[in-house]
Amino acid sequence: MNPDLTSILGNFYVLTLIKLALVAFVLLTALAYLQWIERKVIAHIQLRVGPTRVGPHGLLQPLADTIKLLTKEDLVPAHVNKFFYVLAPMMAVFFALSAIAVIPFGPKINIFGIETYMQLSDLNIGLLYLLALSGMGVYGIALAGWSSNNKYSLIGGLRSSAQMISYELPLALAIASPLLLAGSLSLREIAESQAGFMLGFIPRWSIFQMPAPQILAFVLFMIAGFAETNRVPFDLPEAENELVAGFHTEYSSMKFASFFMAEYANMVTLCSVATLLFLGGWYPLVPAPVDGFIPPLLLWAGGAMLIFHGLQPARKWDKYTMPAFGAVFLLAGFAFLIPFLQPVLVPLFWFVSKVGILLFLFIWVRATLPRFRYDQLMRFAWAFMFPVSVVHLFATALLVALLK
Amino acid sequence: MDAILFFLFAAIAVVSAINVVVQRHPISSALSLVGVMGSLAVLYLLLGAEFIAAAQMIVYAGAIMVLFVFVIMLLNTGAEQSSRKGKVLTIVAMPLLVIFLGVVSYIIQRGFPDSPLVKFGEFTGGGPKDVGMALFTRYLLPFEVTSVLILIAIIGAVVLARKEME
Amino acid sequence: MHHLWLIPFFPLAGFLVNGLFGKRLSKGAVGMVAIGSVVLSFLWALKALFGLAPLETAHVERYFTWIQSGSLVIPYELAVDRLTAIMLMVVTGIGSLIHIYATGYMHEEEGFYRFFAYLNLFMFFMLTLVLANNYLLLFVGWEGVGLCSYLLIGFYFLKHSASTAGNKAFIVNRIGDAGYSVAIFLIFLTFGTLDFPKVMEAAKALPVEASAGILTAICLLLLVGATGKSAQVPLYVWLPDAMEGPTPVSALIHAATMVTAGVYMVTRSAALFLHAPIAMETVAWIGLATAVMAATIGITQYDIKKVYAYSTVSQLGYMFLALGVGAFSAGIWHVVTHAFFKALLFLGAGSVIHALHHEQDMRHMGGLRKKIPITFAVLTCAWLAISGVPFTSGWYSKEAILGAVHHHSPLMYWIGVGTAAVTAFYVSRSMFMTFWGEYKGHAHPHESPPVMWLPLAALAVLSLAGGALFNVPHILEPMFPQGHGEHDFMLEVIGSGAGLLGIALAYVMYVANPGLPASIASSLGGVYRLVYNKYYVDEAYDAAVVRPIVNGSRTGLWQFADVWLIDGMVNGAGSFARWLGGGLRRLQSGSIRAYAAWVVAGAVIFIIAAGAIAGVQGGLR
Amino acid sequence: MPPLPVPAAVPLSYYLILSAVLFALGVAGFLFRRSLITVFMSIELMLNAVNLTFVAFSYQHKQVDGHLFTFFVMVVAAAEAAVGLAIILTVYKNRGTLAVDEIDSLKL
Repeated sequence: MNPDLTSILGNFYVLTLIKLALVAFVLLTALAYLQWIERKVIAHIQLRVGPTRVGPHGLLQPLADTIKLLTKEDLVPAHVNKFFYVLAPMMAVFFALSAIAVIPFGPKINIFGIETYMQLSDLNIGLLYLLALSGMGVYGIALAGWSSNNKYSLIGGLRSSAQMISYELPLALAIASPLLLAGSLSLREIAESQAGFMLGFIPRWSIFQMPAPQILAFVLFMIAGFAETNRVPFDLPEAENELVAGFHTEYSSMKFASFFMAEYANMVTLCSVATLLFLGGWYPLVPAPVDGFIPPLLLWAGGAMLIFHGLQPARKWDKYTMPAFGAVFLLAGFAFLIPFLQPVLVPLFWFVSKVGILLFLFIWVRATLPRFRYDQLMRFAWAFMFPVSVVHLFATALLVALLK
Repeated sequence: MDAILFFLFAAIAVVSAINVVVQRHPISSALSLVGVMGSLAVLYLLLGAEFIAAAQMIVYAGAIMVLFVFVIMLLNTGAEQSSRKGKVLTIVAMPLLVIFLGVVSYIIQRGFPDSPLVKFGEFTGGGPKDVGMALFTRYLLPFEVTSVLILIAIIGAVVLARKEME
Repeated sequence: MHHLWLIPFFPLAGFLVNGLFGKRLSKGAVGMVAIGSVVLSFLWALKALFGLAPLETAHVERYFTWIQSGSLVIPYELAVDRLTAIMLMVVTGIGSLIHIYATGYMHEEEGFYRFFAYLNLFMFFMLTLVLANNYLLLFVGWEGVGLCSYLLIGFYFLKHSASTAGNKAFIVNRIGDAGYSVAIFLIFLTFGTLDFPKVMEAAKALPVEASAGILTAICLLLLVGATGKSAQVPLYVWLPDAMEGPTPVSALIHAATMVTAGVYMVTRSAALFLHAPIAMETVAWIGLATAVMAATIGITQYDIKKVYAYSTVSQLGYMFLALGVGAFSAGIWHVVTHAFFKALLFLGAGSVIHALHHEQDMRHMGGLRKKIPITFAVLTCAWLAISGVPFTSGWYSKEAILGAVHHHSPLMYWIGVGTAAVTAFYVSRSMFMTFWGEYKGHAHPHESPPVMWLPLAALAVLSLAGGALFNVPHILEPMFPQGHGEHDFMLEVIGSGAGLLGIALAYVMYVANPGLPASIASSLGGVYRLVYNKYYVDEAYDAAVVRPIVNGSRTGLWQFADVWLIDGMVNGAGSFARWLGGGLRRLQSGSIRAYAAWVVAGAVIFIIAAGAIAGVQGGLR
Repeated sequence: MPPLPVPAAVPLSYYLILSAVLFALGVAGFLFRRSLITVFMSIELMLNAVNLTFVAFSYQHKQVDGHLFTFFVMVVAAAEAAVGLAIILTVYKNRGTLAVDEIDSLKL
């Protein structure tokens, strides 16, 4: 490769810009398709089929939604506080997307002679940065509720800010316990501290790691995470039957979409953090030689299944689309066998699949659990989550101090 | 680069601070104050205070100011009305503040004629580890005392804010 | 360790029990606690002394460091030597007897528990005084017994005369205590320590002071303290008034123990006094003057307790005389025998008073020989002892003193012999007026209960035989060697004769020829009135000291210093503050912003000042 | 890269002057604003200005102590905010106003 090009690409700013573009594109697309996946999954859980009209299996539905939201009339009610009304969705989406900057997706890689981390920025205080952003995220929602000048919105905003402040405590305390095991605040170092296996086959992820397995912290973190992202069963701020649509009642078109984007971005961030803190980040579930073969095998199995379904079409287009996707899957499986792509793709596969499983959990919970009452929600935060996480933190600290 | 960042965020801080003072509506002031705090956090980073920058955002901007916004929203008092007394005070106090600023700047210039140039990365002793070490060794007693202070504050806030028992 | 601390501890415990819970306890329980604590203390002292015998040198027990300040280190130390042993036996032994007696005597009184609480407290302080191994701890006991004396003199505090008598005792003692405390300062300055052994050691190394020096000063100041506590001229005036207290108190505190503290203290400081001849001479003359003066007053008094009070003063004078001539062991011997017979006299007098329902005037007594025979019998023993009838206890100690005095100065000896005769005379007079002749009162005398006369009997035996039993000079031989041990038979005959002469004279005047005293009194006229009115000493003090102080306080301190100066200043400060506040409260507008503006203005001024200074310094730089 | 028209780095005293400016603005807010809650926010602004000086001096001496003082100031500010806002709520509940010049019963 041309050494000039290498040096230009190796420049810090240029490299960061390239990574930024890549991550932004992938993330935004992923957010859009997350919406599609959610609708599909919920539909199937509820014995429906979900979107099917736009594209095969509704695959182009996110694109259609985006176009619709962008071109819809941007309605600003007369009674709102205009400045904050406009500012609020911007803040929400800004802080939500900023969070992705410190998330590492994989280990150090070497592409075309350039060594870099699969991460936009490795901060010493990555976790604190995330906590700060999650704290700032409250403003978007609170301001949206307040500036709408509507009692439903206001109550939604108040509820959301109270809820987020309350659940930030157990969230932070749940984060603190794996930190004690890792001894760092940098997300990359935390993930790297979980490399390897115990007894040869148990991964040294935080939830398994001796001396203090963090299963309880993981559960606490996920519960608090549900509340932080205002997801069911903690979606009081937007409880339709009480508050219309809560803080975004008065919003329409792209501003409305911004809140959804923020919500899904927060979900992705949260699941990534959970993966990095508790589930070993990009480290595989199984030891060395096997881990590289699992992704192609899985993909080939998926591709084979799709082709099989294509041969017995249930609908008109299935006999074309299904084998096409099957072929893509088979090819993707082969990509994992190319030597110089393998060190990039295998960790990425493990990371993405863990995040995906957690995201599925979010959707699954939304489809199955009812909503809390507001006082139950707050009591749950202060009377259960908080003490339990404090005690857990103490126990972890004690175990680490005594046994490590 | 350091200078650009400093001037940029110093400007944001000063403009936001002015906004805090001149805005009629408390919520505007509060948001401006958050702006001040955010830009100060960036300046802290420039000065090598990583942990304090994060704490500034988490504690100040993320918790204390949210509490302010929360209370403002709860009371919803609306924009404040100006009063004649306030105008008199402004006329009297404004020159005082200007003098104050002038003298302080003079003293700073005189007192630190050869103050060091601030370069990012020159001082790296402000990470969580350094702060934690100092906090739990040399400053252990103040740290414990602040925990008592916070306990007292919690009790005070609860007592003040609870509904009157009949 | 012999746990000497237990000796004062028992009475202290008794005091705490009676003082805190006495109100709820029955009288029997209170009495048991009081007597029990003192008897325990006596027994423990006995056990310790037997354990320590023969006690050639002092036994010191150090418990903890009491005061430490620079070079001043004062331990809490108790010590026993032979002198202390004698005092211990006297205090606890006689104390026990008087406690037993008091349970009978005080049985009908209000504040029974209070009385015994005070009495136990007194025992505690007295034992501390005796056991102390340094001047300061001795001072604690010294002040403590003073306090208890005050409390007990004023026991009937509803009676005006009792409370004023208490005040008088307290105030007069203050004068002596001032002298004593200055003496302590001087001792510390001179010797750098307050421990008795170290001070005595150091004093022995110093030369004998021919003219007045630091030792003389110390000794004279100690003497001032002793005159206060032991009722010597010129500070004796409180003791006769102290008879306002209950009779057991008079016996225990104002006859047997506390008043001898001065004698004990001077004896304890013997090494200092021996190096200050001027002070010694002063002690002797003060003792002699006291003895003569009090004895002559005793002749004319009619209140039976007053007679014995002056007798006590007079006998204390004797002791000081002995100390002054260097016969320390004779002085202590007299302390012991005097404790026996004077306690007996007082207790007997108490028995008489008790029998006559609180009648104290001898002119309303008489012929009680048949009515209260036991009391008469025991009082006779005391009478014989104090009069110096040969081979009674008083005779031994008195002859020892007079012998030593004769060796020192014949003039003093003859005055002393005369005083001995007068002593015999007035005691006999009181006996004859009380027990002979016709009963002149109106009450129905009755004998005291056994709980009262049994201790009297014990004391009677001691009064008669105590001198022969306890040869104090012999016991104290290691501490105070007797340089002139030979008994001059002639002197003993003269001394005994003086006592018998006094008794005979009294018999002539009050039994054989009852009209004689009145005619003698009228023929002497002015002199009689002078003596009868106690030489007008109280009146002289009143005019010379009390009145000027009272008047000075009224006009100078009260009307000028207090009303005009201090009140004026206080009121002025108040009105100034009010005036200032009246002006300043205009600033207190309640407006937070105004306050803040003031703060800002102050800060700006401060900063400008700082800037100016910085500018000036920068300019100079 | 072409040379920038501004210096590459600024002296520490600029930070101090910035802090003074922020402090003065905080004082101004305290004095000129009527709403109790804004007055309270002005106090926070002053505290922030002071924190900046702490961190700046910490940089100058290359020691972490200034950071700790800032940390403690934050803790105190948090406690103060909790109690202060509770007081403000109570005041508003009892008086129906947050104007500082109407809350002046603490006089004479």
